[in-house]
Amino acid sequence: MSIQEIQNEIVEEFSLFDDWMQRYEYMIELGKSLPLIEDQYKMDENIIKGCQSRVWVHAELNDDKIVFTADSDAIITKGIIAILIRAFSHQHPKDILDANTDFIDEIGLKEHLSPTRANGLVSMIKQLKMYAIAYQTQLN
Amino acid sequence: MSIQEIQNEIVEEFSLFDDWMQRYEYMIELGKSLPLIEDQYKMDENIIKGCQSRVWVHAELNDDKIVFTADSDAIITKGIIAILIRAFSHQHPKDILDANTDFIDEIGLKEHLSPTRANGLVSMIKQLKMYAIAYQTQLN
Amino acid sequence: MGLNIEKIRADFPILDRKVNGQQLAYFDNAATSQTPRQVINSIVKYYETINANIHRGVHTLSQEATDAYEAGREKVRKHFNVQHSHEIIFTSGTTHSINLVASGFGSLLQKGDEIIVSALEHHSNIVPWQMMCEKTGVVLKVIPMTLSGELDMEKYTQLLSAKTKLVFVNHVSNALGTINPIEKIISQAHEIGAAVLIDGAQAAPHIKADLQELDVDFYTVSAHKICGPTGVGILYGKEEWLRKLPPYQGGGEMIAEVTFEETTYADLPHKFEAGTPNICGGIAFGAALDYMNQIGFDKVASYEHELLTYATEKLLEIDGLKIYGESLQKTAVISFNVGNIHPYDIGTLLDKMGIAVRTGHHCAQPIMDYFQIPGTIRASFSFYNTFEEIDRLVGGVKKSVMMLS
Amino acid sequence: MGLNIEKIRADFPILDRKVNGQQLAYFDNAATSQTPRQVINSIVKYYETINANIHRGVHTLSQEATDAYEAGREKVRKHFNVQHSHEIIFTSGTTHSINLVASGFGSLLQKGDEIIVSALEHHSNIVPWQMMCEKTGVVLKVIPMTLSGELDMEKYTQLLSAKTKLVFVNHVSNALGTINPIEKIISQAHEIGAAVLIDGAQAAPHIKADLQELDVDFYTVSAHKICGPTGVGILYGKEEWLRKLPPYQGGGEMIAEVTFEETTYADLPHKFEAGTPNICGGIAFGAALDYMNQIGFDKVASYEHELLTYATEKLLEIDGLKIYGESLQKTAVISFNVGNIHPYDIGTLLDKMGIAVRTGHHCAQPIMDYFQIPGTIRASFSFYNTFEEIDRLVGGVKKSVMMLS
Ligand SMILES: Cc1ncc(COP(=O)(O)O)c(C=O)c1O
Ligand SMILES: Cc1ncc(COP(=O)(O)O)c(C=O)c1O
Repeated sequence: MSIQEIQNEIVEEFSLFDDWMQRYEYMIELGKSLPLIEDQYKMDENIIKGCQSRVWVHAELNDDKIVFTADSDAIITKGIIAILIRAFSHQHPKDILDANTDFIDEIGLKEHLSPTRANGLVSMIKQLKMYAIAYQTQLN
Repeated sequence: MSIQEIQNEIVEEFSLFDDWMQRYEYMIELGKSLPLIEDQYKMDENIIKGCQSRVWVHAELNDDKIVFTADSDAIITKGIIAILIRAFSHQHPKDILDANTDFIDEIGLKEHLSPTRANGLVSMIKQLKMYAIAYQTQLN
Repeated sequence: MGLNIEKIRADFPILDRKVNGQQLAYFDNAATSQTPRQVINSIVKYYETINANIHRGVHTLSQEATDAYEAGREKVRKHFNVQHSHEIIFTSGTTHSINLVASGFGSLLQKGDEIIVSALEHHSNIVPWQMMCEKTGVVLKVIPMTLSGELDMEKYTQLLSAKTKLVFVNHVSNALGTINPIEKIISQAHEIGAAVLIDGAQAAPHIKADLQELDVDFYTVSAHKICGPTGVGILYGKEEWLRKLPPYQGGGEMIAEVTFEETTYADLPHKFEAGTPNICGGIAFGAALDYMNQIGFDKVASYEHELLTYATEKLLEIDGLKIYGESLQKTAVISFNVGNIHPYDIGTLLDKMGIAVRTGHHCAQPIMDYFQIPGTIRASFSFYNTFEEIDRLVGGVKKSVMMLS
Repeated sequence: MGLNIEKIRADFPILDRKVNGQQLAYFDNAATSQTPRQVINSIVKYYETINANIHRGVHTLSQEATDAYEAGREKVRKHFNVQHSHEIIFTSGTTHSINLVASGFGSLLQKGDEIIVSALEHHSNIVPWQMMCEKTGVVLKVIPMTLSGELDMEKYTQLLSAKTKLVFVNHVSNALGTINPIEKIISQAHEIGAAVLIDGAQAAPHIKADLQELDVDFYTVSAHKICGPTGVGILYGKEEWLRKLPPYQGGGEMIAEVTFEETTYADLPHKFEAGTPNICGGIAFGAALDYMNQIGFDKVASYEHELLTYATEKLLEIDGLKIYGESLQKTAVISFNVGNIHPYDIGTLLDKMGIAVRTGHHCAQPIMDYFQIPGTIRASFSFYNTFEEIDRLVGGVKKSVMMLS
């Protein structure tokens, strides 16, 4: 599936919920299914700054596609990064770079989209795109 | 005349004027008649702080009474100190210490009575009273 | 006669706000207090009627602004029962106040001299001293804390020596709410000739300190924590100390004479107030003190204590909830965690319910390190909070824990 | 299309004021500008709806306050065409900004290094450097001025040498209004590898500086001089310089990690913003820039120039009136004396007529020493002043001179 298709899928899933509680409960559920980062990569260099909780992200190239794994000590943060990774993992670096992130707003997580937000969603997106740039350069 | 009597006299004189212009013109007039400090006393130690213009005051004891002389580089300030000196000069230290200065308000110069006022009227009064304290101690 | 909470709440426009569709319940008072309309009005009045640069101005606006600003200083003086108004230095807040003292003390101390901090401090009362120690070779000693979140006073006594020049401790801990025994800290320090700075940032909203009675050398306050505006605070210093300390910043107002060869400094308090100060801030700070005093600190303290007792009781009914800071001497602050749940998770869900708490290390990492936790959830109460709001908090925490488990 | 002065004046509630029974004519704009209701409203709105401590807060108010404060920073960035918003440091004003740089530079320079100031400076751009030189043995050199109140640029060129590390000059002189040739000052300094700080306090209300084009290393502004609130300002610094300078104050927000053994500092701009900042101030500063930009700096400058030309012409008709500062490049400031009359006398009488001017040395004693005068009367105009007000000023000066002669 393309990034856009996955994002549409996520938006559709979230549209089933009437209120924030159900949305958050689902996000927490997703957090629990996050493809976990291997312990060896859970090091300070992989921590994303700007988060009140700690978030580690690791990226590997597999068949010209980036595979992301991550972890966090806070469950909600884990849910957020899980949603991002579901949209961006196993994709070509170029597609990741081209993708927008409007779906975050559409699934009712707009409040997390401020660059100053303590959970650092914007920093996470930036970090994923940084990996994409790095691997894109490598592929060229 | 007692300090009170002189103050009453000054209040009476000022009551003849209808507006601030006449009052200030009279004050400037009084400034010109200020008993001038001798040049030898016009030194930094005699400058009163808190004034935007410079004011020098000198005090001497003559027959158990204090004689004040003063000068300033601004005419209005000279007028203000002239009024004060007229009320307080040639008086016993004790009487100077006991005297109040409500007449300043009554002659329409209330605006100068703030301790933060740039012309330092309050500092001047303080300085005159300081001299009175000093000479009072000397007389005891 | 207690407080008329309904009437008080009507003074705070922000309390009417909805957050995420819910009525706001504001429990982040230790970070910053809300602002009553009396204080907001004083700000509006300033800009609408007397705004001008102060000191040395001959025109009426400048004079009126100066008088109002100095009246603000006088209100602070009176509130804290300080002897001279020139012992009150207006600063931009507690952090600025402490940096002023730390920087100045650097030039009075020598390599090998010791200064004592407590383990319960806010970063603002740690980092300036570390910076000073790095420059000067002065040694920083730490009064340790106990599991209940109190200072180990025996260890304090042992740390004091002829080498000790200064002790700096907060009156109330922002992270835990502990009220420190500052009377004892001050008198013991004075016995060996050391000076004492008390960081009153967290105490000021709850305790009306009598600084002459305390005989403290320095005391600091931030207006924004005591119903005042942002960007202003004070440093109280005993006159003799303020004379000894060198000026901190250079600029307008703080000088007597300037030539390129030599500059002489102005008298107190101007020596430490370089540049155009936060004029409106000083005036509004005074209005905030008027407001608080009109309500009455005794009433505030006893009502807040009721809120604290009630909230503590109710929160402790929650399974796995642990409160950090169990001193009997506490302001109305509850720092807690539930099981292994990350404070950020609970804080985020509470916010969705309109309940504002602070989460994290509260700028007091050494305390978090001591308890080996990443942070806490901190609910800090004010006299405008209600028991109903606390019920919502307790319910909210329960709901969050359910969602997160 | 010129300015609609009537409409603009309606934005400033204070201009309706009576002073000593007369309509206020406010000509003390160089000391502090007046505040439009748009800015006052932004302050009220802050306290009524989003007041909270910023950064790291998970609750909505804290988030909204942070966003609004950072939006203020972004407005400043855009206004001055700065590359990165983290190159904008919020301070409590120009004096604070300059002290921050002076203190930091002290640790980068060595005994015998030279720094260059101009004879046209405000005390805030002299004293911090003197204090730094005293501590470090760095040598202070002075660009002299000419009788017309301009910098002697030949002498400046001669002062520059391999020893020169820093040049600091104001963009516009507060005492005389002279606009200094800062483009030249900057490029010549850069040629020999020296950095340049420009004190923009007096320029900001009149000139929209493009800091990237100027290629200046540091630039400072006070909000209260540009229709903003008291107690806030900015330091612009090139990223590379801000990284080189050590932190100035220690406290909350400016650290990454704190232990008693070691503390690491946070990233820009936080490294220089210790403690709770003037949150409301930063927001209202942004509102002030919005206001000014909506009016338009081109229009402001040309209208103020007309006021200056008119007032200069009319004032010079008065016998014995001498204007200090006769540069062709001037903002709308007239510093003058009449004969031997003390400026204080004229200022006092003007105040009785409702006319607000500043008198004295304007925190620029070296300039007064140069002209061998105790001070001047300074009338400084703003875009909300009118030709009628200038007529009143001229009439008032005439009347005062009559009374005083
Ligand atoms: C040229 C100049 N520099 C610096 C300052 C100091 O600014 P502030 O008092 O806002 O810190 C002023 C203010 O008068 C000024 O005119
Ligand atoms: C105990 C304590 N000290 C110092 C500070 C710093 O105060 P400010 O940020 O107002 O400078 C705070 C504020 O959180 C505090 O709680």
